[in-house]
This record gives sequence, structure tokens and C-alpha cells, in this order.
Amino acid sequence: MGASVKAPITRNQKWWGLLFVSPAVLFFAVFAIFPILFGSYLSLTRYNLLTPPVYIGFKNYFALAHDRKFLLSLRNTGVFVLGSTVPIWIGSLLLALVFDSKIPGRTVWRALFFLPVLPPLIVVAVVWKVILHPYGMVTAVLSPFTGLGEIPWLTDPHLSPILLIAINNWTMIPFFAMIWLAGLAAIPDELRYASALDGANSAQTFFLVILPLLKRTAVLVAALSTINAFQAFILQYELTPDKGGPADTNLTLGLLIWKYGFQYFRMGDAAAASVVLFAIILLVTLIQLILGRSKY
Amino acid sequence: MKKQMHELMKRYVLGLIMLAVVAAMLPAGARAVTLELWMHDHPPRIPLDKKIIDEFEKANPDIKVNLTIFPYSTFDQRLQVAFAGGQGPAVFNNVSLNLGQYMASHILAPADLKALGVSSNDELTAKYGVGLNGATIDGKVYGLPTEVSDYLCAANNKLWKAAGLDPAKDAPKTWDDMVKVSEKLTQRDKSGAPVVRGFDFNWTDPVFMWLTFNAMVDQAGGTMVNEATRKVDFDSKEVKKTMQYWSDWVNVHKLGGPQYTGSRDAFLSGQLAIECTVGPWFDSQFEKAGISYSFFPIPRWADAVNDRGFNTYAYFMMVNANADEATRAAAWKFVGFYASHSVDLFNEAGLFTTSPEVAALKGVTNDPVMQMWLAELKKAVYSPRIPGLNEVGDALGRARDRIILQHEDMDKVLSDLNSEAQDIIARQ
Amino acid sequence: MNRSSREKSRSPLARQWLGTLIVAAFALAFAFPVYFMVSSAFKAENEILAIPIHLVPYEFAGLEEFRRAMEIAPLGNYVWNSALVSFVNVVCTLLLSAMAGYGFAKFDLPFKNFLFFFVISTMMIPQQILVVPLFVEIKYFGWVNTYWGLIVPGLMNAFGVFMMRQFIAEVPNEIIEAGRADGASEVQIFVILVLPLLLPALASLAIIIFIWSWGNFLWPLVAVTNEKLAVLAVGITNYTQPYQRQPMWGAAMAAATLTTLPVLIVFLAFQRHFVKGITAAAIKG
Amino acid sequence: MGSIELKSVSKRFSTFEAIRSIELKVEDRERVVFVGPSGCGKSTLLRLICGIDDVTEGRILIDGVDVTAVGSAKRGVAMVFQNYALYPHMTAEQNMAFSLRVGGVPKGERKEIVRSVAAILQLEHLLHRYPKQLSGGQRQRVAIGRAMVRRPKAFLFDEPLSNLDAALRVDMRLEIIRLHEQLKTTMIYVTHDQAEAMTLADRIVVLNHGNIEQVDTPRNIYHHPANTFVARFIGSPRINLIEVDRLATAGLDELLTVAARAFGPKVKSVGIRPEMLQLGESGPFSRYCRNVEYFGSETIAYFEGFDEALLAAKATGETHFQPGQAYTLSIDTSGLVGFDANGNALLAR
Repeated sequence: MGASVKAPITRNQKWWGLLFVSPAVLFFAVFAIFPILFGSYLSLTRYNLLTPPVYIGFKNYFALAHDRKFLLSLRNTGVFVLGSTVPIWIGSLLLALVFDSKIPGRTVWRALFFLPVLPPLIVVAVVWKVILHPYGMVTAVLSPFTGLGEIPWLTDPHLSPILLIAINNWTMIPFFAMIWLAGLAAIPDELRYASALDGANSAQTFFLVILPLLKRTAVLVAALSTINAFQAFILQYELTPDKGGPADTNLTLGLLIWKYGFQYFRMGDAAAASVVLFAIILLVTLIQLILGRSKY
Repeated sequence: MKKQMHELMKRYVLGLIMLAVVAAMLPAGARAVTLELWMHDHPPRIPLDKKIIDEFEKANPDIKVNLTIFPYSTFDQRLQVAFAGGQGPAVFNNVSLNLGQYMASHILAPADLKALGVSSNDELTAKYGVGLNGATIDGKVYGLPTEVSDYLCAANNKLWKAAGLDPAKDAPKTWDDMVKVSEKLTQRDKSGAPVVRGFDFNWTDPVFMWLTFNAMVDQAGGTMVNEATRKVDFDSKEVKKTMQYWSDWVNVHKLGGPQYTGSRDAFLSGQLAIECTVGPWFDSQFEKAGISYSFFPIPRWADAVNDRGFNTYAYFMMVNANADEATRAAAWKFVGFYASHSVDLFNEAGLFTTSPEVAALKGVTNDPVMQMWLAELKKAVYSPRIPGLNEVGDALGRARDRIILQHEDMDKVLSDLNSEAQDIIARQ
Repeated sequence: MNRSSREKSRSPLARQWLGTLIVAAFALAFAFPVYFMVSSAFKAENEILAIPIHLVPYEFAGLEEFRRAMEIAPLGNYVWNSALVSFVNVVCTLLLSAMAGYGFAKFDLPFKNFLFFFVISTMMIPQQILVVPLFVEIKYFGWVNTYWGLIVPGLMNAFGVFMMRQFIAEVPNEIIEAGRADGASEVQIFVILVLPLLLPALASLAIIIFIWSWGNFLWPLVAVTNEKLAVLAVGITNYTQPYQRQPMWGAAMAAATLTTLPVLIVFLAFQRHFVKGITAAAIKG
Repeated sequence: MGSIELKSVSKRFSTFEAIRSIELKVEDRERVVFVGPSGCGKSTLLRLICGIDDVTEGRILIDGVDVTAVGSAKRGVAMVFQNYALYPHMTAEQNMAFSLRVGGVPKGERKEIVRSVAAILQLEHLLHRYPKQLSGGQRQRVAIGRAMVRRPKAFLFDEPLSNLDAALRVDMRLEIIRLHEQLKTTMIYVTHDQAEAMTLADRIVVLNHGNIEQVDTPRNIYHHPANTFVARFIGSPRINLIEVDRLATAGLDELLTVAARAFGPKVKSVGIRPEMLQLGESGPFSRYCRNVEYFGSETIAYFEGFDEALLAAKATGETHFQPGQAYTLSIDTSGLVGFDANGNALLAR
């Protein structure tokens, strides 16, 4: 920061600079920093939006610790995060390697592979709702093996969390593969030649040369996918019965915040849950950034 | 000449001042009011809404009514967020199940008897019928009914006949009968999965946990949530009995379950032979689907303590307490006007409102189904009108799924539920 | 550099065939649901869940499902609102980001490092966490269910400031100094001299912001409950519930296709920019 | 030991023919430089020898063994890349030891080998550093060290000095020659810089459009270029090529006679190295000076030519030229080269 060479400044121009940055600074003050502080305050109140907030100290946090929904949502979020981080890291890297190979029509195959990145997540949810219809195509395709004419994909407490992870990974894997591919493209070919010349086989080249060089990309992928997974909301909102069901097995923290806030109108609890989520995300990001520090 | 001019000017100025004063006084008496009216979507009712509004605007040129229709599925949510955001409409149609929440949030304005043209609550009841009770809390009326509803069971005649049954004779009277009849009606494929089911519960929305599950507990003599004392009791033998019945329905008898699409849709598409969250108000849908049907009352426990079917519910047209006084008065005037069209609502939209005029209609007095339905309605009670109803309902739905789908220990789940519901209600 | 040489192969042809087969299989598997969505938008309702799957519409329905979608819900409103929100978002983000980026890169303003950190730190705040307090905030502004409430909180993105500052730092100071020497005002320097140099970066940023804004779901869901103000992303959920007790998957797929179309066009037209933009935006975490 | 033989080697990239049926033999311990303009195929040829790219046709023999189908690692050659291609996440030591590591050489032995190589290159004090922490010249030495560790039969250098500044380049040139003398290994060196080629090579291979134009010692290449392309490419400033038709009109009858006598009737043009064009006392050949470059030890003057090309003359630093002034020039005809209509050199009779 600030290392760039600066134009000579007169006092007058100083104020011009301030003028240029002030709309943005003002905006973020009002619509980002203030809400965070305000939300922290709200988390210490009981507030239903209709009667003025009442300060109650940390009671909301204690209540959350006892709230089955909240504990369940922590567990569900954990499951979702596990399912949509490690498999995504490995899957997207492997597919990036597959799509990095030079074959005829590569750009077309790549474009097809990237297609799932395009529809907004809510559209993804809507499309999969049809594909996973109890009498839909997946049921039909599998019926020779299952012998079933109807499978409750999204209303089954064991199947649906897995399927939501799968759907999420379907759109996120190409996205992260895109990032891996950008990382791979940034590695000079000479290093691969040099490694081959040095007698390394392709596995050795990959693990000893390529992978270490993808470390920054890896940190990026890890951090982004984790933050993303912690915020799981749209798929659970649209694809599960009663928004988070069955048996609240898909009630994630993000969804619960929305329910507290806009179904039960308990803004205090919603704000407290938000603060908890923020703390978790910050912590995880921090850990990843520290682990990802590079010395070369 | 100059003096004349001066005089003229003086008069002119005086005239202007007079005009200004009059202009300033005028709106105080007859300022135009615009009422925002929010209704949920019910296609047969929409033309009537427009007709009533036209009539009302003609009769009250100083009041304008601005109608917005919302999809049924998101109506509650939108209404609540609008109020929460301080943008609630002046007049709105609201379901009885929300009453507790809205009361606690001080959204509802008590009836303006003057604007409604009556002098007492009794007079109001005489005019609009007993349906009013659902919106009466602590002696104050908070809305006029636009739809009072209760459930009957409908049988698909064709499917019954195919199973060798006759709805007139074989209709189940008890829940135990319901199992037997359903087993006869169920057609299964090779894998044993039902292709056609007999009866199934309506699993789609936690609200049915109140309207049906709650009612079955009530039949057995239990009370899950006491509306007056806010006491919670999910750990009772009545709840366990009901839960066991629902669980056996899915896991022992394998007659249905939450994995199936909504029971109403299943009935309309011929996959379900009995559907029990319908009533005569659903006739048009049956006809549209080309289904020949017969109604029979909701079964009871063989040892029922209370002789009631499922819970009743109603839509009330209500007024925003946060609107200004003039708007509230105009709003109640409109609500009275709208609700007085009870005969139109019944004839054109199939919505029953308990008014004496409707009760006296030939179509009601001569119709055996209507009589059956009215008899059930008289016995039925409302689900508890408490704040936090939807949150407790969600918890109940989760408990149900834990027991039925995840096969957890019922005692443990219900005692969890009990403490959770206690917490929820205590925090309101 | 020729990439074919990256991996040596002793039987190049067989290897290439195998590679192509694997790549094609993955590409088609990933693309299929999207293809299914688009093809279903042109199928008759009863064909969508038909078994076996109709890979192409047996009975091409034309725009029938789109027409039905407009009949069921105010699809036109949704499209207009989405377009409006995205447009305003893109324009404002570009302008304010470029301004702020210019200020931070080329001026020595008081508390510069603090202010820059202040702005950049907001990149760390996930939207999910802001929703509740922001809603309460706009409620106090009286903005619930208004275009103000829908649009204003999403107007800016700290990532834009970050990206613009990086790019503007590369702009030679001599250009600005020459402008001052020639007597141009500060605004003229910014608009006439600096902005044109940023066009490629602005294009990438515009794509990112557009895609983000077009698909944004959570905020429009809570900020607006009035159908007239609903955006496409939220409105589309209306199609997954039965309408008058009839499922309407065709209309849902039509609306889904419509919602994806602008992103698809941007992708096809600016594939390079798109991938660059997306990967650049990824750094935003 | 380390001879390299190319037998009608061709390389096509889809439709583009990068290398056209090249025949070449590099002797053991020889220092050969491939030189040519960019796109001539010199780097491609190196990559074919190294095994990075596969030949389309032809065979490559190293030490008399056909290695056309052998992987790059097993050909026993080492390559130093233009951008060094050091592994950025490894220290200098790890970089140099990498081939030993993947080859399964025990740690202690590795260390020893790397130390001994580092000693030759004076890299001992830099072994623990990452490439990022090294200067350009140091990186270059590490890259060479990495190649040396493998004890290859031949070193291949791909424009290794092009990323260094001028002074360092001269140092490194000497360093490479010193190394070669010490290691006595075959060396192929690719450059586009003719001066580098002249100073480094035992033999120079001049390439153009995928063809070998000439293979010979620097001296022969300079004095007896095989064709106009080689004549123009080697030597700075460029050789003056004059069509013989112009000589008569310019009053250079004497030169015309010399050329005709030396090269016969087929001669179409003659080449005159700038150092053979000198200030004359008097004579018929008078030209206006257009431009002067003063280098201290020498002066190069450009004179009005016979067509758009200027005539370059190289003189000692003391010689004074004044642009715009006419000078009488004399030509030393002893080093004259003649070319036929196709640009091929004609043998002096």
C-alpha cells in the first residue's frame, strides 16, 4: 500500500483527492461498517422490528447456546462445509488438469465445462428441483438398479444434505477449476520441461514442481470455497421442504439467520447468530491466510 | 381613479385571503384517503374484489382503494416483512393462525364500531355471524371474516369403487378404521411402493401440524399449547398417541409419508383416494380435475374425549393500527362493506363467512354436504392464537420428522420439543 | 511456446483419443443440466418429466412456456427490475470505484492508509452477515419495499476500489502532470485523461458486477416483498410452486433460461474478459 | 562420447514447417552455436535435440545411439533455458539437486555433488537462497549448475544471456568458455546475436527458415559466406552488397574487372566488408558522407550508396568524417566476395 510513486501534490490537490474518495468512503461507512457495528448492538437486544429494541446484554447468545435449531444449524453447516470444501478442492484441481491437456476442440469442451458457472445459484436450484423430481429423470435413470419408480431425493433426511452438497459442487467445481486453470497457465512451460529433463516422471513433476507453485491459488480456492460454504443459503432455501427440512437436516446457519430475522422476527437472535457466523468465517479465513503465507 | 384602484386592490387581496382560508379548511373535512389493500391470490375471488372496490369507491368518492394480490404461498411472509419494514398496508386479509403474532406486535386496530355503523359487538356478531369469534380477543373485534373454513375428508369415488368400497357406507369413522380403509384402497407396485394411496396426511407445511396434528391431540383430550396460559405440554400421552399413529402410518403400515408430494395435489392427480384438508370450498378444483368425489367427516379417535374434527381457520379482513385515524376509519368502513358481501363471496368465490344471510341461502340449507360441513364447523376450534406459533410449529415439524424419518426415540424427542417450545414462547 | 510438447507421449494418437474422450465426457456431464434447462423451456409441460427423457422437444413449444410464465407472474416486471438494478449497480460501481481508486492511487490525502484499509476491510464482510442490520437500517430510512432499499445498499463493492487502485497505480504520473501543466482541471484530468486508460479494467469490472448483481438473491429477497419490485432471481421462485394446483415446470424452465441468458451472452461474447473477470473477482474473498 | 547427429530431421507444427530436413553432425567436445534471425527454427532445433519436442521426420543420434524415441531425461543432455526456468519454490541448492533427488540419489551424496559443482561456479555462498533472492547473473549460474550436476554428454543453451545486461553478458560469455574448457563436454548454444556466435563457437550453424544456410568456423563464415543471407547476417556493420551492374555506372570499372576476373561471368553482386572500404588519396570513386558513428577505437561512416542501402566503411578512431562532405574511397579487393543471381557465393578462381 502506498508504495507507488505519487504525483507532486499541492495543498489544493489534496482536497481534490479527498473529494474523489469520499463518495466511496461514505458509502462503505453507511452500508458496511455501520451495519456491522449496528448488528453487534442489535445482537444485545430483543427486537421484533415493531416495538423498539430492548437492551438485554448477552442473553441472546446464551439463548442461542441452548437453542436446538441453532446447534443443529451449526452441525448442518459443518457438514455442508466439509462436503463442499475438500471434495471441491480435489475435484476442481483434477478437472482443471484434465481440461488443461491439449486436445482437439479444447476451447469448446472448456466452454461446455464452464456452463454450470453461468446460471445464478437460484436458477441452479430451480433446475435441479426438476431434475431431482421424485418421478424425474434421475429416478428413471437409476430405476433399473433401484427398482423404484419414485425416490424422494430432496425430502429424505439422509439423501437431501448429500444432494445439496452435490448440486453446490456441480456449479462450484467448474468455477474453481477456472481459477486453477488460471494458476496453471501462469506456470511457465519451461519449468515442466526442466523437470522432465531432470528426470522427474509426471507424478514427480506434478507433486514436486507444479503443486508447490500453485500454493497461492490453493489458498485462494480454499478460502473462497470455505467462506462460500459457510454462507450456504440459496440451495437450502429453495430445494428443501419447509426451508431447511426434513427434520431441519438442511437448516444451515445462513438459513437460520434468515428464519430468525424474517420468519420469526427475532432480530436480536438473528443478529447474534450473524455475529457468530462472522466470527467463524473470520477465524477460518485467518487460519487459511496464515497457513498460506509464502516465502518464495 | 387612484382611490378606486386602491379599493379594488384591497378587495382583491381580501378575497385571496378568504380563498386560502377556505382551501385550508376544506381537506380537513373531506381529504381524499387512499387505502392500500393486500389480498392473497384466490382466482375465483379476484373479480369480486374488483367489483366490491368499484362499488365502494362509487359510494365513497373520497376514498380510493388500491388492491394488490399476492401469491398464496408467499403472502404471509410478505405481509409480515412489510409490517416489519413499516410499510404495511392499511387493510389486509389475514389468516387466523397469525393472530397471536400480530396481536403481540400491536399491528391490529380494534374495530371502529362507528365506521362500521353498529353500536355494539353483539350487533356486529348478529350481522356477520359467529365467525367473528375467531378474531375476538379480550372482548375486542380485530377483523371481519372473509372466509371461515374447516376440513372434511373427500373420497375419490372411482378409486373407492375399484377397491370395492362405497364412500356412503364404508367411510371410516375412527382413525383405526382409517388405517383399514386405506390399506384396502392402496395399490402397490412390484417393489411394494404405493402407486395409489388411501389416505395420507398433508405433510407440506408446518401449518398443517397445527390444523391436523394439534386437532388429533385435542380429540384425545390433550392440549399442546394453552392459548390463555401459554402453558406448553408436548410430553403428554395424547401427543404420544397421535405421534405414534402418524409414525405407524408411515413406518408400520407404510401408507404414506412426508416424501410424497402435497396430499391435495396427489388427490387431484388420482394418486390418493382420500384427502382430508379440503371442504366444499374446494369443489371447483375437483371439477376441474374431473374427479367424482364424496365428502365425509374427519374421523375421531375411538375413545375421543372431544368430538371435533380438524382445527378451523379463517381469513379476516383487518386494519393496520399504525395508520392514521382518518385512514383507520375509512379502512373499517371498507372492511364492513366488503364483509357484507358474504352472499357474493359464497356464490361466486365459494367462500363461507357464517353470516345469517349465507346460512339462510337455499344452496346451504338444502345441501347435505354444506349441512355436514356446518355441523363440523360448529364443533371445531381454532389453533392456539399465540405469538411464536410458526416457530413452535417448525419445531413440532422437526420433532415429527426426527421420530418418523430418523427413527429417534419418541420420549426423548418430545421432551426436547417441550423445552424448546417453552423457550420459544417465553422469548416472545 | 507450443503446449503439445508439455507431456511426452509415445503413442500420441491413442493417448489423444483417450484424453478427448475423458474431457468430452466430463464436459458433457457438467453441461447437461444447463442443456436440460434450455431445452425444457421449449418443451410442452408434459414432456419435461417424461420418461424416457426427451433430449429434444418432441413437440417444439416455441415461446409458449415464456408466454405462460408471463401470465403466471409479472415476468416483465422482474426482467425490468433486474435490468434496472444491475444497470444502476454497474454504472455506480464503475464510477465510484474509478474515482476512489484514482484518489487512493494518485493523491496524498490525509489518513490515506486508514481510509483505504477502511474501504478494503469491507471486502471481508459476507453479505449474509449484513442482511439483518442492513434491513433494520433501511427500515429506519423508510426504504423497505422501495427501489431505494433494493438498489442503494448494493451500489458499491470494495473489490471495485481495490481493482481500480491497482490499475490506476500503473497509469504514469507524467500523464497527470502533463494535464495539469496544460491547465486541465482535476475533473478534466480524471475524465479525459485517466478514465480512457482504464477501459479494459472497467470492462472486466463491469462484467463481474453485472453477474453478481444479476444473480443476487438474498438482499432482494428480504428488502422487497412487493411483487412489483421483485427481481428475476427472487421472482423465479414463484414458478416452482404449483399455480392453480398445476405444476408449471415449463414456465419455470423458461424463466430460468431467461435469467441465465444475459450471463450466457456475456460469457460467449467476452469469454476472455469473463474468465479473467471471474478469476480476478475471486480474489475478493 | 558426446557427438550429436541429426539425420534429415524435420518438424511441422500443423501446417507450419519449422525445420526442413536438416543434416548435421556435432562432434564430441565441440562448441557449436546455432544462429539466425528469430523464427529461423534454431530454438526448435535445440528442443528437438533435447527431446522437449518430437521430430516429425528423421532421426537424432547421440553418441551414435538413436535417441529419437527416447525421453528427454534419458538422452543425457542438459538444457539451460533463456529464462533459467529455476524452480521458484526451491533454494539454489534444491534446484541443483532436483535431478539427483528424483533420480533417487541419497541425500549425503547429493549434497556433495552439488557442493562440488557450486565450487566450480563460485556459488557456495548462495546455495540457501531462493531464485527470487538472486541476481540475474547468479540465477544464470545456478541454471548452469543444475545442468552440470547431471554430468550430461552435451549442454544445450537456449539464448541464455539474452536477459542479462551488456557488461554481464561479456563476463558470462568468458565464463561459459572457461567452463567448457574445464568440462570438455559437447555444447550447443543458440543465439540470435552474431557477435555472441562469433566469440563462442568452434563452429557456427547459420539457420534460416528451417534450413541450414552454412556450417563452418567463425573465420570461414565471416570471410567466405555461403550466400548473401549469411554474408548479411554475420558481421557488424553489415557487409556492403553491390550489384555489379551498378559498378560500371558508378565509374568503378576497376572493381568490375577484378570481380569478373575473380568470379567469372555469373557474378551478379559483390560483397565488400566495411573494413575494406577506406579513404583513398584520389580516384574516381567519390561519395557523399551521410552519417558518422564514432566508437572511440573506430569510426563507422555511412556513404551514399547505389540504391537505398548506404555503404558502410570502418576506419580507425582517429579518422575524421564530416557528414555532407564528399570523400574519395578506395576498395581493398583482396577480401571481395561474389554472388550469383540466386545469392549463392561464387568460388574465386
